[in-house]
Amino acid sequence: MKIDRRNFLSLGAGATAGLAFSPLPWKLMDDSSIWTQNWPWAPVPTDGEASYVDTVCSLCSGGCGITIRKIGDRVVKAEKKDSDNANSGICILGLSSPQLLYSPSRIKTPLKKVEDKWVKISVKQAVAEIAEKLKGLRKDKLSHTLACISGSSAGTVPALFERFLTAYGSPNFITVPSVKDIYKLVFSLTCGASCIPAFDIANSDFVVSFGTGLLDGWGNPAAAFKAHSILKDNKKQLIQIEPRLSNTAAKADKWLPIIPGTEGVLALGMANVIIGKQLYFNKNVLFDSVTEGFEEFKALVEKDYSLEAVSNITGIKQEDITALAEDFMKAQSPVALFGRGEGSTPGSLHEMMAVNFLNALAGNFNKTGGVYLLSEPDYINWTHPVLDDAAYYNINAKRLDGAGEGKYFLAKHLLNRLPEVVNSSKTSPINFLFVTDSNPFYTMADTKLVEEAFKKIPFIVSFSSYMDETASMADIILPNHFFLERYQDIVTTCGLKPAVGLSKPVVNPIFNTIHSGDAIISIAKALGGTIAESFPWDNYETCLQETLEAKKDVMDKELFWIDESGVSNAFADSSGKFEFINDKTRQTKPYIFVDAQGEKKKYPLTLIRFDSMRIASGYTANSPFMTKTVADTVIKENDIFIEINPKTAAEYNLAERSKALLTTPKGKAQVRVHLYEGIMPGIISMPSGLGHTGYDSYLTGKGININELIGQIEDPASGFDAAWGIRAVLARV
Amino acid sequence: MSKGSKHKVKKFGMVIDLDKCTGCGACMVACMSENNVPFKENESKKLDSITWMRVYKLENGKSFPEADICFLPRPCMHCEGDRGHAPCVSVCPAIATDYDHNTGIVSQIYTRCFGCRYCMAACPYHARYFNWRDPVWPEGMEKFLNPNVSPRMRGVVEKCSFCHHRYQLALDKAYAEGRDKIEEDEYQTACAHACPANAITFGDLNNKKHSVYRLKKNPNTFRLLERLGTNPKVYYHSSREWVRRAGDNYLKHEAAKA
Amino acid sequence: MDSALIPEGVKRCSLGRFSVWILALTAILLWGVIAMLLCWFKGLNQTNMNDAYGFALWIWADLAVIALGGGAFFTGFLKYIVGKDELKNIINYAVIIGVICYTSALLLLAIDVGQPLRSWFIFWHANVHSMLTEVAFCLSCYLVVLIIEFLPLLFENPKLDKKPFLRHLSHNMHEIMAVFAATGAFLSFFHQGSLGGVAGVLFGRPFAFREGVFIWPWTFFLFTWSAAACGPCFTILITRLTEKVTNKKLVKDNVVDLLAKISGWMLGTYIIAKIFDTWYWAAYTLPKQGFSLIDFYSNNPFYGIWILVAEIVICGIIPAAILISSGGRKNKRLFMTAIILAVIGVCINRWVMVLQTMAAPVMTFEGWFMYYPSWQEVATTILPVAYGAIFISFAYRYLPIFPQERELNPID
Amino acid sequence: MSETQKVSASDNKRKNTGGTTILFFLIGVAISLAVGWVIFPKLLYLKKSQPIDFSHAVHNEAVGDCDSCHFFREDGTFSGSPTLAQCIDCHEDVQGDTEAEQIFVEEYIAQNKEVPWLIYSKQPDCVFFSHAAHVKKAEMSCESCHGEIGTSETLPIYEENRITGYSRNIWGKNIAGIKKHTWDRMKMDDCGECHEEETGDKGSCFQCHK
Repeated sequence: MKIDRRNFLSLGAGATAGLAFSPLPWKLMDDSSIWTQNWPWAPVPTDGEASYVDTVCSLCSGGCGITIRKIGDRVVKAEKKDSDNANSGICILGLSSPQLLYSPSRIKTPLKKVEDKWVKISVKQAVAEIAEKLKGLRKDKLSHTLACISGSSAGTVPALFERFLTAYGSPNFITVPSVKDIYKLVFSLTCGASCIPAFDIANSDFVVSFGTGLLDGWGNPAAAFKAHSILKDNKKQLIQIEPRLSNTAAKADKWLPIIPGTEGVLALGMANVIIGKQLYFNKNVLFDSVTEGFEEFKALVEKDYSLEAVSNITGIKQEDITALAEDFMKAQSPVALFGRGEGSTPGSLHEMMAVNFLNALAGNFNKTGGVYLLSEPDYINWTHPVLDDAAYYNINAKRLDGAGEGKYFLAKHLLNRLPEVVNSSKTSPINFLFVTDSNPFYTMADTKLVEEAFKKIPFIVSFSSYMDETASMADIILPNHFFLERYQDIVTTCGLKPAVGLSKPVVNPIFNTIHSGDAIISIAKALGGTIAESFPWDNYETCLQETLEAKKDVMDKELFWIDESGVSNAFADSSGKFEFINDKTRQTKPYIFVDAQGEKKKYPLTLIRFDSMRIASGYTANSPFMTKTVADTVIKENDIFIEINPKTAAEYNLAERSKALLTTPKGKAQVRVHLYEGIMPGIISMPSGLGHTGYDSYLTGKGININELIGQIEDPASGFDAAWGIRAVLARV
Repeated sequence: MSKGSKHKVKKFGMVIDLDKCTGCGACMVACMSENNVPFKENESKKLDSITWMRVYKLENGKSFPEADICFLPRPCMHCEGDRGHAPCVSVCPAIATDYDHNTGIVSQIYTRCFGCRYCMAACPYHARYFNWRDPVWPEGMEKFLNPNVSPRMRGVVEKCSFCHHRYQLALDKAYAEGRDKIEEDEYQTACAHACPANAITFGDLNNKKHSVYRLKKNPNTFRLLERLGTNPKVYYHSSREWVRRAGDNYLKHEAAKA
Repeated sequence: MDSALIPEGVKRCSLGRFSVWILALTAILLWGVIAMLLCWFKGLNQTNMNDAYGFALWIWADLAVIALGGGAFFTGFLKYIVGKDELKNIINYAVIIGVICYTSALLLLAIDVGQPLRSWFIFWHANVHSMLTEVAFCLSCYLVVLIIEFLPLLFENPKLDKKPFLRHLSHNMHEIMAVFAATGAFLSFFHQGSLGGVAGVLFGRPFAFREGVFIWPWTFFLFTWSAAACGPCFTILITRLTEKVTNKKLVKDNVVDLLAKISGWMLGTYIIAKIFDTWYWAAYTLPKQGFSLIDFYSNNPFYGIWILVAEIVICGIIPAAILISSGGRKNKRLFMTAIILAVIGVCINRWVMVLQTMAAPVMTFEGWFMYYPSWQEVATTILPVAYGAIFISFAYRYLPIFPQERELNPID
Repeated sequence: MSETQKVSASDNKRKNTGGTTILFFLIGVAISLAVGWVIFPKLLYLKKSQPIDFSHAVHNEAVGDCDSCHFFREDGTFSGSPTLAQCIDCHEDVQGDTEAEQIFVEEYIAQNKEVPWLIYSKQPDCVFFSHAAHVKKAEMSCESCHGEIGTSETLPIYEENRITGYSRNIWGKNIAGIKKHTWDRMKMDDCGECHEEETGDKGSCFQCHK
């Protein structure tokens, strides 16, 4: 039998036919499609038991009560805590916390900079090196050249840092300022006592907001949103006064565009209408028995703030001003809000005071729907730190930022003055800097100046959890745990009643990080002597436990401890009244409102910043999810857009998406143009919170940090940064 | 659903109050976090950016200072169409998406979908998204993935599921406790639960006790593109006439639906 | 060298020349294959499609080649069912073009789906409500029919014809070809129609949506009709092109004239139906949904009313008029213009039904979505052209496609 | 085919050819069938032994019920295979005298390492299977889906599909897909079949998919 080609063909045909009747092709076809269900390179989340842990979010100062959903030991979701508690809520940033916890930009272990490169070191080594350096400084009697920039002044962790500086012998504990500092000032000046305001928006029936970003991140955003929704449910009015149709303005019942920087003038103009028409009589409050300096105030507004003048300055029609003033006073429980945007810049003291006079005229203090004046929770009752001679001598040295003295007598901390102070000295007056819970190099205006100052400081220790801009300038990083990994007391003052929340560890620290509280205690102990003595606690947790005492049990259960006792100690000043004008305020040369920097001729436009819930602009930066929600008219690829009125754009021959060069007295940047009818002609706006150089590839290099373009303007009254924008010019590229 | 028991058909839906929506984007992130939605370094190409819940910014087209904007969150509308013939469901050649007559939820089964994208062509709301690439979670970030939602592979379509897995989990709990029914608050979508402004209300449109039943009857309530006959289950509420008009197409002389 | 394979009595170019030609085409083909592999291995991010353009160039190409391949079923229908026997002189070529078009369509679909390994789900987990299911089934079945129609021709290759089995098979197949032609016509009627249905049923897309009868929107019938009208034009176009390239007359004028005349009448009647459809859509369907016609032809950089005029007037009425009039058919230049316009017309129709449908905004707060294909999409779309040219080159060289070739080109 | 037969050369050739053609065809068929039905399944599945030879019978006797170890959590989800923490309750020290237990205590308990059990009935990630709906609501017994595993003395070999990575129990032990018991195969059609029988309806996609 000869085997030829034909036989082979036949064999093949048989094999083919046979295969069709075997499971092989069919099973392979099925299996190959099943293979595509679980490609080896696609992750399959591991399943496990679900558990829920309540904690307090500390990603912003809001301090919301949240619930973390866990599967096994993994955090999978952050949700709002289901509770009637006013403090429970969540915003876009809080929802991002699982992403931030597992973020690739987390610093995974203590780092030390050696020849411009990061070298991993142990916590022990880091603490030892820091202690060694600090010992040396102290030996040279330079303990006052240690400074600390802290994101907050409330709570035990900032208190520990401040205590450390005191025990070490430095007065230079500086916190990052915000509108809250101005709030405190406004009320301590006019009501006589240290108190913080709580605006009862939900119960008001007429809210006038002078540029306050009620729905753009101001205060505790979740609480503000809830309050706004209640306003809507009750069909109450919200009037928004600002040059840009912000999200808040869009939701308002009326948007009154105003020439930026003239908000205070408008408020005084309204006051003039109110006083002129004696509308305050309805309110039955303006008796001499409750106010001081009214006649002087009356004379002032009548003289300088006539309707016509105010209308000219603010760009708002006279009848609108009158109507607004009348409606405000007609309302049952009106309230005037102040502080621009999300309130990250303190702003002009006089502007805030001017607006607050409206609250005074409406007599809404400590009334439902008005402004509650509350005292800050006072629960940290530590014994005074032990000071040795060295410390005692230097602790009374002058503060570097000049706060509390001379023309800065009103302020406690003036971070904004630091760059200038450092840059103007031959050698840095700061030899050693702690940076905790903040990213000043990114968040401070006038980046160039700040950079120069930071570069000049010989040694910087960062306690950041992330490789942010300031951390990357540090010499040693002792990364803090993420808030889901640590205990911490969070003082929340944005709600109706001041509360202290307790952040609890939800998971064990996933990296080799150290709680900043523990870090500072360890450093103190390593320094020995009276400094160590001042820190009698074994670790941060015992410190917290001892500080909170019985409150901790409440907080463990309820998350928050609410200070029921300290409702108000306002009007505790000598007169016991609201003081329109008094000796202290006279010292601040009344009513100079801060204008934008730059020559109008050279820079015909005005650049303002806007805050957005979708872009975190503070110490915590955007999660990838948040950046994903940012519109393509804000960021496209890496280009940032500025908003401009189509009329103004036409003058500069700019179309939608055109590239343009934006120049301000402080810097230049290439931007793209987004035409927006919701912005006043002549004004351009840019979002804050972009243009990061630190963090990860999901954020780095996207857009421009507006702080590079805006300088700071020292408020003549308070010394705080009061810049709200800068003059600018655009050129088509 | 055992035989014989009187089974009342549910119709889950939403009422979104556009007067309250602040455009903050919390719903979008809550959704992405809940549903293992992938993300990449550049998400500014919005036509290649998976957002089951997308917040649109509507403009009234007027000049300064009469300009007005409104934010409109757009999940999947879970169209009922004509008796379950949603625009996307009837076109799918492989039954990778179906209309559940017991819940009114339009499903999307990633492992059945072979990526023809006909459903995307059919959906006028652009609620359906295609996985143009393999999803990648940077090292460590895969840890926050939710096991109740399966991550998608490249080449398939995905969309909002009204967080159906949350319904499944609520049912599981009810069964374990010897119950058949679940309460309104036991099943809430991630977006509705997260909305800080309480603008999103979710529930059974057929159930008189649920808030959505009452809210959808408000005269200022409308649905998107009703005139196409998609019969969506997401209702919107706005006190502004121009917003209501923007919800559908009208000829110039036509008045918008009251 | 390959003379044993070349049919008797015809002249073909040298193998060397043929090889160069094939190599050139293969280079283009390879370019397409590279793009295809990129799409398969890297995924569809290689394209410029996006979430607004789920359907784009490929789906257009699919619809277009199937419409153009419609010459096969309609010529078959005319020859075997209607009994226009002259058409036997062109039917072979029509079938070959059909095979090329349909295999190309399937190839493009295989690239277009996101999960090619699951594409069999369309058969296994078929959804009877989906027009695409109908397309898939009819298209695959019709491809089988086309291959069956093509096989006898293949077996007529001198080498294969020597095998008695194949010769007999070929002969017997010829005898029952009418059955296949009828089946093919039936299947084609449905899948051409369902392709029209693909767009027409999209009630969420007012630009594409059409009312209709029973489950079929008007586009169902319009697509079948237009394919029957323009498919033969494409067959004629390719025939004339082949004649140009080979520098030979291959089909007698009377054959082409007959087919063209029928096409002309088909096109004429189609365009009347299309005008009626457009009018009804603009006057009744659209206003009900809150749209007016001009909404779809304004506010965007590309789709103006010109495209409607181009499709209906320039590429519809004009070629129909030329092809219907015998004078028009006699004038060579006019005739070719008409044929080309008809082919362009059906391509425009398929383009707007796919691409303009995707481009036009439906929600009032969205704008037009514009799109241009990536090189990978273009390359994979050109791939079938190269493949078709290679296929035709081999078929022409080794198969007796044109029965009249010997008569028209006697070898001295 | 005898050579002595007087047949013309060409006839001979043709006959020979015809016969061998069929023969080769059949050989081809036979090879394919053998490969497809016998060799292919052997190659397709990777056989894996469980880390510990576990006896359900022994445990069942000791604890009495399936849900002592495979229980419902408070939220209604099903715990599946026990975790080490559960086992430790009884097995802190070696209790019996089996080698398997000794391995368990020494290699897992002592080192606090979870046992990497191979789950025969593990459904793909796209599947949401509700034990609560079946066991609590429909009051089905464990056996109705899992068979007699509860009384087994030893654990069967786990077979993993090399292509899909799934357990063989899902696609079915029988390569032809023939099944006698519910637990012989656990593909979607099997779910649908039972659902149709019990509820009159295969159910919607999302009933079992996630």
